[in-house]
Amino acid sequence: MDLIAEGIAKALALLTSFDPEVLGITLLSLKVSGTATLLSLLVGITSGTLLALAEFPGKRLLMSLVNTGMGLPPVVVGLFVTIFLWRNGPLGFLGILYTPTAMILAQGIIATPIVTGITLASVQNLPANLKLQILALGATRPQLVWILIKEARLPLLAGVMAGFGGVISEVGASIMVGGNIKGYSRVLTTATVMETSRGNFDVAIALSLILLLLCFVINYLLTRIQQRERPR
Amino acid sequence: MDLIAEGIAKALALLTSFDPEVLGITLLSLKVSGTATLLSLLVGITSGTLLALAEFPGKRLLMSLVNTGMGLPPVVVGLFVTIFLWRNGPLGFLGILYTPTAMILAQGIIATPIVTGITLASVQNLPANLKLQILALGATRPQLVWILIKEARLPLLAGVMAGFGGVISEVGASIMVGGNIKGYSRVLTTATVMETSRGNFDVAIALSLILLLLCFVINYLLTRIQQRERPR
Amino acid sequence: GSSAARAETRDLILATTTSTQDSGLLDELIPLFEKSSGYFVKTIAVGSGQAMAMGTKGEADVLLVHSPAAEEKFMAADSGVHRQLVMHNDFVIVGPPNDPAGIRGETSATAAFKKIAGAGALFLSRGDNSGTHAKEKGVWKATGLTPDGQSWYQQTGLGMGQTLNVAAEKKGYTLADRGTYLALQKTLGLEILVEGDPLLLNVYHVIEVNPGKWPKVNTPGARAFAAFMVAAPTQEIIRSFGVAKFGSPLFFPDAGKPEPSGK
Amino acid sequence: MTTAPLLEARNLSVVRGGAEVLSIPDFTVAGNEVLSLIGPNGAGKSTLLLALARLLPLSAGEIRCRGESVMANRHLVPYRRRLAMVFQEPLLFDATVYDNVASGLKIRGLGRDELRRRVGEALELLQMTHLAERSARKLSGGEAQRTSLARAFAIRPELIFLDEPFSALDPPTRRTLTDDLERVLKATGTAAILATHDQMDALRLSDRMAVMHRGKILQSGPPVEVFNRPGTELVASLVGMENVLAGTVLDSREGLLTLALGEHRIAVPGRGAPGETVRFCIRPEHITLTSFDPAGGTSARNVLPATITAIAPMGIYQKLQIDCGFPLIVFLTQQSLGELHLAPQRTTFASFKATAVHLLRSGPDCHSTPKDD
Amino acid sequence: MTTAPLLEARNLSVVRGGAEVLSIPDFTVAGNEVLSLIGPNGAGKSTLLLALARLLPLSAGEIRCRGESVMANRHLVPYRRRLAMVFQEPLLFDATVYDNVASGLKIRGLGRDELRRRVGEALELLQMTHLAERSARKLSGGEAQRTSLARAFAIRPELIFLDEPFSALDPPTRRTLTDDLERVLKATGTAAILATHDQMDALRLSDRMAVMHRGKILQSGPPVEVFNRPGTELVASLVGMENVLAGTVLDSREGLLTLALGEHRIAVPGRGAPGETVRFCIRPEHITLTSFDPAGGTSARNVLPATITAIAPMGIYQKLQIDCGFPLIVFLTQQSLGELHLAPQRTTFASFKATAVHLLRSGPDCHSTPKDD
Ligand SMILES: Nc1ncnc2c1ncn2[C@@H]1O[C@H](COP(=O)(O)OP(=O)(O)OP(=O)(O)O)[C@@H](O)[C@H]1O
Ligand SMILES: Nc1ncnc2c1ncn2[C@@H]1O[C@H](COP(=O)(O)OP(=O)(O)OP(=O)(O)O)[C@@H](O)[C@H]1O
Ligand SMILES: [Mg+2]
Ligand SMILES: [Mg+2]
Repeated sequence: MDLIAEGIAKALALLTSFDPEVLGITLLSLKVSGTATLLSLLVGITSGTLLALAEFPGKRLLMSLVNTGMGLPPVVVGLFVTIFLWRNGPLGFLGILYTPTAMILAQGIIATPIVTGITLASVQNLPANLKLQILALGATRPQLVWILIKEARLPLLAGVMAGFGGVISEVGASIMVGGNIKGYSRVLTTATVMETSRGNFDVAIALSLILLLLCFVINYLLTRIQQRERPR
Repeated sequence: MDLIAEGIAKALALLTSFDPEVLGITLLSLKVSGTATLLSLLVGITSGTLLALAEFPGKRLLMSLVNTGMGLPPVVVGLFVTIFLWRNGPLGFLGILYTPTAMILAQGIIATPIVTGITLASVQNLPANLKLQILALGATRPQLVWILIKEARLPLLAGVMAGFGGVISEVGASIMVGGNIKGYSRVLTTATVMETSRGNFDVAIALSLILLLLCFVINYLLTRIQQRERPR
Repeated sequence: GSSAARAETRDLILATTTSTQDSGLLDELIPLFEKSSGYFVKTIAVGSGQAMAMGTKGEADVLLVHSPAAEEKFMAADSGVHRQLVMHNDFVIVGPPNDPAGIRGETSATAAFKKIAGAGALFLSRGDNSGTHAKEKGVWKATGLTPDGQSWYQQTGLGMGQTLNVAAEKKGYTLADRGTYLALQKTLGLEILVEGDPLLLNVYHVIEVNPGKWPKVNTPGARAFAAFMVAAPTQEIIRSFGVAKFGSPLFFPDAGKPEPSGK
Repeated sequence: MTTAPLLEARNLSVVRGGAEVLSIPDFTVAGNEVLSLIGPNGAGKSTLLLALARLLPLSAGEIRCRGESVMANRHLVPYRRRLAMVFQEPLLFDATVYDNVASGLKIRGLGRDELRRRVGEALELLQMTHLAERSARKLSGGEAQRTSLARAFAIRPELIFLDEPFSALDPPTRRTLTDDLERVLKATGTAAILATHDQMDALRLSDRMAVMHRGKILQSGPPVEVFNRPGTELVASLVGMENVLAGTVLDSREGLLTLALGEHRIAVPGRGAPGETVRFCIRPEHITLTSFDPAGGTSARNVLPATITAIAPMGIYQKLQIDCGFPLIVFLTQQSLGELHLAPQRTTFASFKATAVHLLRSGPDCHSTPKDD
Repeated sequence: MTTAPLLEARNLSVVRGGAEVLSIPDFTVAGNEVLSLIGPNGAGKSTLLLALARLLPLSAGEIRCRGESVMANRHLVPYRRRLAMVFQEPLLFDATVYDNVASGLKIRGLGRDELRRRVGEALELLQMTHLAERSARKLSGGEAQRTSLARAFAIRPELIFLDEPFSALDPPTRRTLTDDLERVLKATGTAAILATHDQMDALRLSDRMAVMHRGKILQSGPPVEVFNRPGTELVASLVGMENVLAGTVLDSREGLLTLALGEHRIAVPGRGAPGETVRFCIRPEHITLTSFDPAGGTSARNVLPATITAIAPMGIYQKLQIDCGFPLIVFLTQQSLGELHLAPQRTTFASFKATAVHLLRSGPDCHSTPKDD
């Protein structure tokens, strides 16, 4: 229990002292997960909406695949990405294994299905005729997609948060493809794991708290947007 | 690359041979994450709906907290749960550290905010007057909640899948509070991690594939339900 | 609650290092112990640092660890009792076959480290306060160099297996325990370049957590496990473990022998 | 009135989107009274219904049901279970038509058989039995509205709120439905508040009519009163022009009613029991004035001697007020006016065909009318 | 017709929820023609509109616009941009009223100023300017419907589909809006298809009328034709009873039109240019029969000698068909029938007040009417 107290104290210390290492780690977490989330939004929201609109055999199967993807185990993603990026793996020539780039890649792979799945559900949940109304207004396919996205923005933002939360908090993939290299590919979660295995529970807790704080701030901003847009 | 081939071969071997250890691990994964998800549904769906309905100062803050919770890092949860369950910790008397029960607890904590957040968004997204219509029909608060949940079942099922996917695929918490004890608290993800660090990549891949297969089957069933219920 | 207590005494929490689990040794030994003693062993495989910390907090009953310096501090703070020598294997310095720092064949670890530093060749440190990390720091100490902060000196903060992977990928040197190295050898493409220096001995001790400090500790269980580890039949198994798979043993039993003065 | 009214509201005020959209000092509905609300878009009809059903937060005011306040939270459910409400949009659940109609009863925990019976009847009443298993999302506009009506009727409430319930129905359905509604309400003694844009519906169905504008009730009273003595220009412009009359049935033969109206006899197509009071209306443009008594020589059954009280131009018409013992409004063209040399105080004969008369809801009209604004 | 019609559909068939809900072998709309669809709930009106706008998958059939097929996907957007559609529900976007009205123009990528101007005009037309910044979720039912209308009008389409667009509007708005719509359509030469339950709207606005039932078009043609010569009992029951007549303006003075109808002269309130053809209707219950010619002595401006061609009981009325050079239907009570000794072949005088006449949309009526079913 006192450990947690110590942790909080430690966290405050680290934050107030602007410990450069912690700062670097935090920023890297933000950069990696932020980029990954943005990528996943581009891919996920569009493909989710398209999937919701399209009618084709095997749609249900594809949807299950997407939903399965929502629970893509970070370790598994990490494992496969590693194997592909190995020097003598199929993508070895990229030479990006154990770099932040690789982490962005892995996290993007984790976040995309989450965003896609939630988009899919939200768009499907809009009134059936709304789609017709938009088409009746002469919308092209991209316009249709865009307007539907705007109409579903409320649950979509939840999707964004889920996606971002999912990746900034995952550790399995980051450790495997990033290597947790000090000052280079070490992010908050991997650092937490390491400090734990070092037995420095207080530091671990401190880092966790910083991570949570970070998530909270970002979510608070997103929620503000979401709720400002609330129709009622 | 050939590794992946080997992995697939291995997976088939393990599956066809009904390797008792792998079977046990798989079942435990299902049991732990299944139970955790169910618990999170009970808590998350109700609280999410109530939160969506209630109007009170600080609602937005609470919502951000929930959304933050959607990205609760498994390692962090693991760390805190461990500290609380330690023999000498506040909940030590329970003596459930390094047991599947502890894993269920930790995973429940991870899944609940996800379910809550998605419920919240889905319910808020229903037509404003629908709530009035239900009340006008003489519904009590519980009936109102229940009917709204039914109306929002489509995105809710996505929430269920996200929650389940999130916990069955997480490793950080399971390994910390479960201890990855052979034949007792070892689940698919923790086993994968261990086999990886043992360098048995083929086994690791095999386990990952089994995990994915498992998720897929479950999601396929859920998606079938979801789509059978599709209004259009 | 005596009943609760009794229920609890069947469980024994063993905090140990990943190397013992990853090598698979414990998978052999634990079942035997459980059968013979009737205890249920909860093996928590973590970094030595965490294992030791668990001991200090009384969250483990018995430790099986390999970082002598930390262990002595641990005993000094009388967090533990009955520290017994169990076995050793050794550390090896591994690196890319082309050996940019040219340390191949060196017999002295310190000399090898000096060369690596001199050549500014990439060296990967676990940096996780594990036994291996402790040993590595010891060697650096002996060289009188301080690699921290050098561009060629990178800390992974990962387990042995992971660190070996990174080293292989980045074509760097690292210090590894033989067991893990042998286990991963096939996929690594790293070679043993320096071995045999007594400084590189990797000694495992079993320590019972001090019940005087932590009443909840399962002392009889801890004692029983310690006894089991140093018992002759167990030592036999340790000797032969891994021969079948890797051609050479992974661990050398040391029960009853005097403390090695390696360091 | 002796007993407490079914519904009673005081100093009602509702603020929506920052503006006060409803402000009603005093409002009452008697048991088995049918009250209709008319008024332009945005007048506050729907808001008033929502407020009365306690579905909107009131910024001020109190509502009592049979004398008991229904303001406290614990009163809400019991109170709402005495009512049913048909919203302006169908607001159906994502389920079959049957389940939608059953929903109100399920909520009240009705037994299976009773439930099935009542749902069956409601579907019957709205001629939707064949659609029972259809998903509510796959209905035409009118079918959806009927489902929503069935859902409300199945509840058999004490008081029913109807918000433009017929707007999407085809004329025949609409006609039969208004008949049925009238019958059902009368038979079950159900009170109703009907918000509508259709004055004929309002006239036919309601005992009392309230004219709303900008969140206020401008005038309320028996339709006859509201139509013939609009309190203000505004009300007049809102209710349009109708001669609404009440008479007593003397005789009913071969689908023709003979009514006593003052000392006059009037023939109106329809049926009724001698002695009962019926209400009917005739549009000013359908009354013919002649300088002589056409008597037997015409198919216009109703010929009444009258004095012209006032003449005023109204748009392309001339609007005459004449007095035949009761006031009547007549529209003529400028030309007729000239040819007939009509002027105030002149006497003339007003005739209108029996078939030109709209018989409205029969039943007591002159019950006490609580002051509402 | 010489040029290809604006809209042309062949062998249209739509299956919804497993059942064929639309089956129309042949359907055409001419440029700047206003066609109204009437029929009971579930007849297929909305479905037809959706199908014609290519918003529903056709299970069979082809649709051509100005002779060019619009079946291929690449034709859809260009085709749809020539139309506007007002759905039965408002289907507004979760944005301000302004943005909703602007949406169609934004989609067409209109310039800022032009856009602002057009939106302004549309809001003006629907008297919603004061609500421009209101969130669309915070509108009353009628306000929402107006927004949806404004959204469509702002587009200025070649062809506009209107699905019961006035159902939620208050009578004054409704009246002005139908006037405006009539004017706008005429002025801009916009073609329109109007699904409605209000026969008066249908009569007023449309050049042609199609009666739908069970997914089929039972009859289609000029309203006069459809009303006076319903092809089948079913149609007759669906269109109700009206005398719809067309005449040529001889003279227009002081708000009174004098029309030539066969060899007769008829006075009708309204304005018009000599020579133009106008349409009007008078309900059978408002025509009076007299055994003598009341001539100058009555305010009924229109007195026509007529021969009775047929008498049939209809409900509480007697339904007479009389011939005054053109057919008329008259309702009398049994009693009047007896007193006037009316029987087939007897001659009589039919009179009706100018004010009792509903002037319908003026404009050519007898253009070629493509066979539609
Ligand atoms: N949800 C809302 N939020 C804010 N203002 C609203 C809301 N709903 C309606 N209003 C406003 O309240 C006033 C009354 O609306 P109400 O729906 O009661 O009118 P109404 O008489 O039912 O009109 P209609 O005949 O169009 O249905 C209108 O000015 C409307 O703009
Ligand atoms: N989404 C749908 N899925 C399946 N069937 C439908 C759907 N919408 C309408 N229908 C059916 O198609 C038929 C025609 O419906 P449509 O909406 O065209 O009727 P309508 O003439 O517009 O009726 P209303 O006057 O009530 O609007 C009806 O039988 C209806 O039940
Ligand atoms: Mg309303
Ligand atoms: Mg329709």
